[in-house]
Amino acid sequence: MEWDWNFVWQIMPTLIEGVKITILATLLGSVLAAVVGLGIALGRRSPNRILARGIGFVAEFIRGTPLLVQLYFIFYVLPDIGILLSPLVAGVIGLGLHYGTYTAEVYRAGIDNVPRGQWEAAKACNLSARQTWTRVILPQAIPPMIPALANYFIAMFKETPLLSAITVLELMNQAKSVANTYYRYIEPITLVGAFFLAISLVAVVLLRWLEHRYGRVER
Amino acid sequence: VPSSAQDNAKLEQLKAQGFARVAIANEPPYTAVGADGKVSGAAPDVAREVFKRLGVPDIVASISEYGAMIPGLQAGRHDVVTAGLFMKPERCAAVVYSEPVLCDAEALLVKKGNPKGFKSYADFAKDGATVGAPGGGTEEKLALDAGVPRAQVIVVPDGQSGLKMVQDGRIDAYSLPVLSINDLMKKAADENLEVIAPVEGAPVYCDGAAFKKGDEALRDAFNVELAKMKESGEFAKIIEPYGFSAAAAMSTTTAKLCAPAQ
Amino acid sequence: MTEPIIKIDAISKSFGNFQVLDGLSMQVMPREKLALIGPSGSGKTTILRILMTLERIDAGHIAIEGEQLYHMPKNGGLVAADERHLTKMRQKIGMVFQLFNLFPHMSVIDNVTLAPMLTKGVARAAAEKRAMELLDMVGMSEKAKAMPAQLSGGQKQRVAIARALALQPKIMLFDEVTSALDPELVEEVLNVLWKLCAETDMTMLLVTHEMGFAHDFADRVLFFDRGKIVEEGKPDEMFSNPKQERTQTFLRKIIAAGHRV
Amino acid sequence: MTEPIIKIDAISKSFGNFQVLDGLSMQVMPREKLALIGPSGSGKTTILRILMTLERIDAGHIAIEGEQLYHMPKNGGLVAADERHLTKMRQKIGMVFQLFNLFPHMSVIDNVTLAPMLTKGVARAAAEKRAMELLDMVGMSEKAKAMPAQLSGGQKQRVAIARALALQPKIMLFDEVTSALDPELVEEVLNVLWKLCAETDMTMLLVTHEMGFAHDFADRVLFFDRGKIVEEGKPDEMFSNPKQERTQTFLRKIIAAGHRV
Amino acid sequence: MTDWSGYLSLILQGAVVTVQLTVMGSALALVMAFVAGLGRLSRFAGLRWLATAYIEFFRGTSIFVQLFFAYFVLPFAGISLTPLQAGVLALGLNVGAYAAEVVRGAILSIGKEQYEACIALNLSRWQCMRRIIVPQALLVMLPTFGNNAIELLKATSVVSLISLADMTFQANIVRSQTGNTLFPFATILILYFAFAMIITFSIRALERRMARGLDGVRN
Ligand SMILES: Nc1ncnc2c1ncn2[C@@H]1O[C@H](COP(=O)(O)OP(=O)(O)OP(=O)(O)O)[C@@H](O)[C@H]1O
Ligand SMILES: Nc1ncnc2c1ncn2[C@@H]1O[C@H](COP(=O)(O)OP(=O)(O)OP(=O)(O)O)[C@@H](O)[C@H]1O
Ligand SMILES: [Mg+2]
Ligand SMILES: [Mg+2]
Repeated sequence: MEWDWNFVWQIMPTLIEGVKITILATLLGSVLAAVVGLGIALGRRSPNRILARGIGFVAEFIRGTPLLVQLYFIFYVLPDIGILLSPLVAGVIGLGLHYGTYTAEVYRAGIDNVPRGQWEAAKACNLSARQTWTRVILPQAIPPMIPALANYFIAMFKETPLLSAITVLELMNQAKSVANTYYRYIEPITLVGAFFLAISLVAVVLLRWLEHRYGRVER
Repeated sequence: VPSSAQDNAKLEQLKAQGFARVAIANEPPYTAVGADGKVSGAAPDVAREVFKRLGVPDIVASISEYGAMIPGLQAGRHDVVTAGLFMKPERCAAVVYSEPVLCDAEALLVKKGNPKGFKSYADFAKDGATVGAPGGGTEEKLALDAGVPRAQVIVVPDGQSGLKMVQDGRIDAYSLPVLSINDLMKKAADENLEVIAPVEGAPVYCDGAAFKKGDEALRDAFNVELAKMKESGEFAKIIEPYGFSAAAAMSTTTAKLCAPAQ
Repeated sequence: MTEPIIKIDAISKSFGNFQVLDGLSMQVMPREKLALIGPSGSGKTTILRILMTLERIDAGHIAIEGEQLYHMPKNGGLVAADERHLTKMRQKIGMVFQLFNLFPHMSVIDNVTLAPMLTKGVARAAAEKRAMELLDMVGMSEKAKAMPAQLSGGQKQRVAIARALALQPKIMLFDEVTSALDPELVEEVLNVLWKLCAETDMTMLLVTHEMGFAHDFADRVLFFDRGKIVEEGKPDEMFSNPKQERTQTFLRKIIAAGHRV
Repeated sequence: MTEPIIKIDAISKSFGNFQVLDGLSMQVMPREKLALIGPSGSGKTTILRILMTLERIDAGHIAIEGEQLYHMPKNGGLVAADERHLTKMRQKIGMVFQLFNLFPHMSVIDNVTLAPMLTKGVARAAAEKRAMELLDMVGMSEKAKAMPAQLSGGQKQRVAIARALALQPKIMLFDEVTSALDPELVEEVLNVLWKLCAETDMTMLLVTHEMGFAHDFADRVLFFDRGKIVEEGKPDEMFSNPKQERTQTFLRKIIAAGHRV
Repeated sequence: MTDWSGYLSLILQGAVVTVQLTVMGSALALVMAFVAGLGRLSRFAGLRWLATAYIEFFRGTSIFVQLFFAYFVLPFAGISLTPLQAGVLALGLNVGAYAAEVVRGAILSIGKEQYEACIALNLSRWQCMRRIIVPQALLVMLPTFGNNAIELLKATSVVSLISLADMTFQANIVRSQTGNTLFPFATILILYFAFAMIITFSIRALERRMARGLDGVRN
């Protein structure tokens, strides 16, 4: 089978539709993962032992099982208990929860890296727990973790093809659909690869910049 | 004209390796996988028997998406597709088919009472109704050809998912061949669902064993044995328990089914 | 007779198996300037950290202005203090750390205004005005916009003092506030402490290795060893004529190392 | 007349813009015990590291036993040495580091036998026999099976010496081999060096701040400052009667700091 | 009625495939990690370039693209792999690219003084790498390798998309055959988690063993 440029131009608009969905899912998933990760990181530090342990176990479980299976679960099993999510929403929740367990580790490391003296100074300033978190600890903890977070968002981007299993029409699904229609796999799959590589390379350049910008803290 | 077995290199190769690699779909009753992992179902059973007669003792089935079957055949991943891959002119151009094996009409799975009154695929083109179908399958093409926008034809990975999506109200209807839908319904035993069959305007389709272009000799040998089985009634004995009609398959020919639509 | 502002009553504190304080009692009078001296590991920092509620005590009682620090009355009895009680009690106490612990992501002025704005609801304008006065007092008003990373150690420590003062605590705790500084910078900070001593009527507890400073500054000196008060007295007596042998050897070593007493 | 075993000829070395050595020349005779002393940053370590080929030189020549170290003859001329040439030359030289640099994942005996087995193809049994002799000499044979992490600094340094000796180099370089040790442990290592000095005819170059040791141990002392030899001579003359003012101030400071000369 | 134990054994057959994929994929990944990780540190620009290209390509494109490529496109280049081979190849090369960076980082984390000791003992570059640097770096790599292995375990679920009868695939079959969604998916979630735990604990045990005698060396 030969490479066919005409075919490439023919399917390009369809694939671009897929790229849009892929990027949308990544962006929404990233936001959710950032929030969920923070929730898990804080929850695991809760003085309530049972809560902390419970959240810890759930996070470990989610991190130790495949996203694909989780997506099936969210999409096909949750409706049985009355939770019906659209494919994109289910996909974003799956990505967000799964990657939230990764970003939680990043947050944890970032928080642990804030020196103990900062907690003590906050206490000596009589700040409340909430004020200590929002004004003292997180503002110091978050900038150094931005590169690591970005890293996970790039990884998430590359896992969006999983969403095709729950009928989200992202890039990979569009490509498969094109392949199904014309019985040609070479061009669509190669193009998907090229799209991913191109976006990843741009993302890596961006990441280097983030590392440069936020990677270090002055004390 | 059936060629003699002597110059059928592909068949010799299959005999030598002792099995043929067949692609099947995960779609009862065309295919079924028992709790013991044994592959059965109408299409593989026919293929198994034909190959046995050709001197190839067994088949090794691999489950595949419809869309991946023809590329897989072309890439040499399978020797033959026996999956309810219905004959259509484009497909006939891409592969070589045996004489018809399993025939079926199309059906729709909808909510009880068919609230939106679907009768044909064209009905989905109106007011944004959605229809689910297997990716790369016949139903997807029929819907698209009937003018349903791409965004309203939802590619669903397998029948069970399609059933679930109708139950959950994610799609308005799910389309598969009649027998497949009936099988799904039987397993689901869901009072709130209903089958619309046949879909108006959709032709009755037959599948055949699909071979890679260039394997015409093998196909011809396959046809010879298939014809003998049809004649002896053995064919009917294999497929009718699954609900298929042997008469339907014997009443038409590949040449007719592959002819470009009028 | 005035009541003591701090009343420590038979407190004990262990870290794991290691008992740092074992039934220590002491009192501090309002406006008193107290120097805590003693060998490394004797528990001086621990006492200050306990007063700042950075460590809990295992046994005993502490009262600040007659009010229990780690306990609160409930149903007629005393129960362990909750976070709200501690927050209330902490208003009376400020602490300056050996390693400054400035908030590195905030400018100097923000470091000083943060706590008054958040904990006392002071308006920004008022907080900044007061912060500038304090920064002026410690000689740092010119650096109000600077970030901590741009300051020398001595400058950081002066800002840390201003930050602690901004909450107007009745009791200030200083833990070796000069020992992380290069020798040239020590003076800057000591000058500020002098000023503070002379100008305010805060109660001050100061852990230090600067014997000269302790001598001139303190109303009373406590000499600690292994979590116990070995000797206490007026600085003049203590430094010129220590009674306990342990105090004598300690002071002799300090002098041998070239420190002025 | 014997030829010098090391002949350093007008070598220069910069790190970035900073010129550490600028046209330094010196010679060392076979069996000579040479002490290199001088203030911090004067380039003593750099000279040893250049001899060990851990740093490259920018200009000049070094000959070991008459053979060029950083150059090799090719087509009648001299070209920069390649890795093979360096490997051959390195056989003549061993070095003991200030921070020991033992291999932490290997036992003491494996540290000592590794290089002979790998670089000289010595059989394991023979290598271990020799290693035990060397460990015995440095008083470490009992710890042959221990891991480096289980040893004290002085013990580590003695193993490091045994490890360097195992290759039987003609020239041994010691870079402040006692300065990372606690005062109590220094003696252990100096004792080994004494023994080595007395018992072998290796050429030894030793950078040290232990003036007493340098005095008693060295045949000749070189005093460096800013990458230049300021003064050289027999230890007795040098320490009792330094000629250069720079040497005098250096020695005076060392004595003031309480070191024996 | 439905033969659950039969279907469970079907899923267990899939689990065998999953384990095979994980073990063989990890083996390939390990080899690639060292080849590419050491390649990036090579003195030869060509090798460095090659290793970098490999790493960036496989980290830059999605595992799905690689899988589909290995399965559907490579045959046109005359390389026809069984699904298992394609799965092992794609997973191993993909995770190997990530692990290569771990190898590189770990090797760079070994202090300069160890290299200098090598030179002083006249060990060749290769001897130094093999006997001194890599054994020490291994301990640094191990925890991250454990994470990589879990990533690989989870990624095996995507091979079900190329029709390899792994655990997820079998779960989907069981679902089609029985019409029950919860049973197969819950079963495999638990199995995946159990496998992940096994990896975690084995790596920890290995780490403890390797760290023996090195106490105080690591910080
Ligand atoms: N968090 C802790 N965990 C365990 N031990 C501790 C802890 N904090 C302090 N200690 C121990 O308690 C003892 C008293 O410590 P503390 O810091 O109060 O001494 P100090 O008098 O301030 O000494 P220094 O002059 O060295 O600062 C020391 O032996 C110390 O090792
Ligand atoms: N890798 C390097 N990069 C930059 N400068 C260096 C490097 N190594 C050494 N120097 C500089 O070269 C000068 C000489 O260093 P060297 O280590 O030889 O001094 P030294 O005489 O051994 O001093 P010390 O007694 O402190 O060990 C010093 O100023 C040092 O800062
Ligand atoms: Mg202290
Ligand atoms: Mg040096």
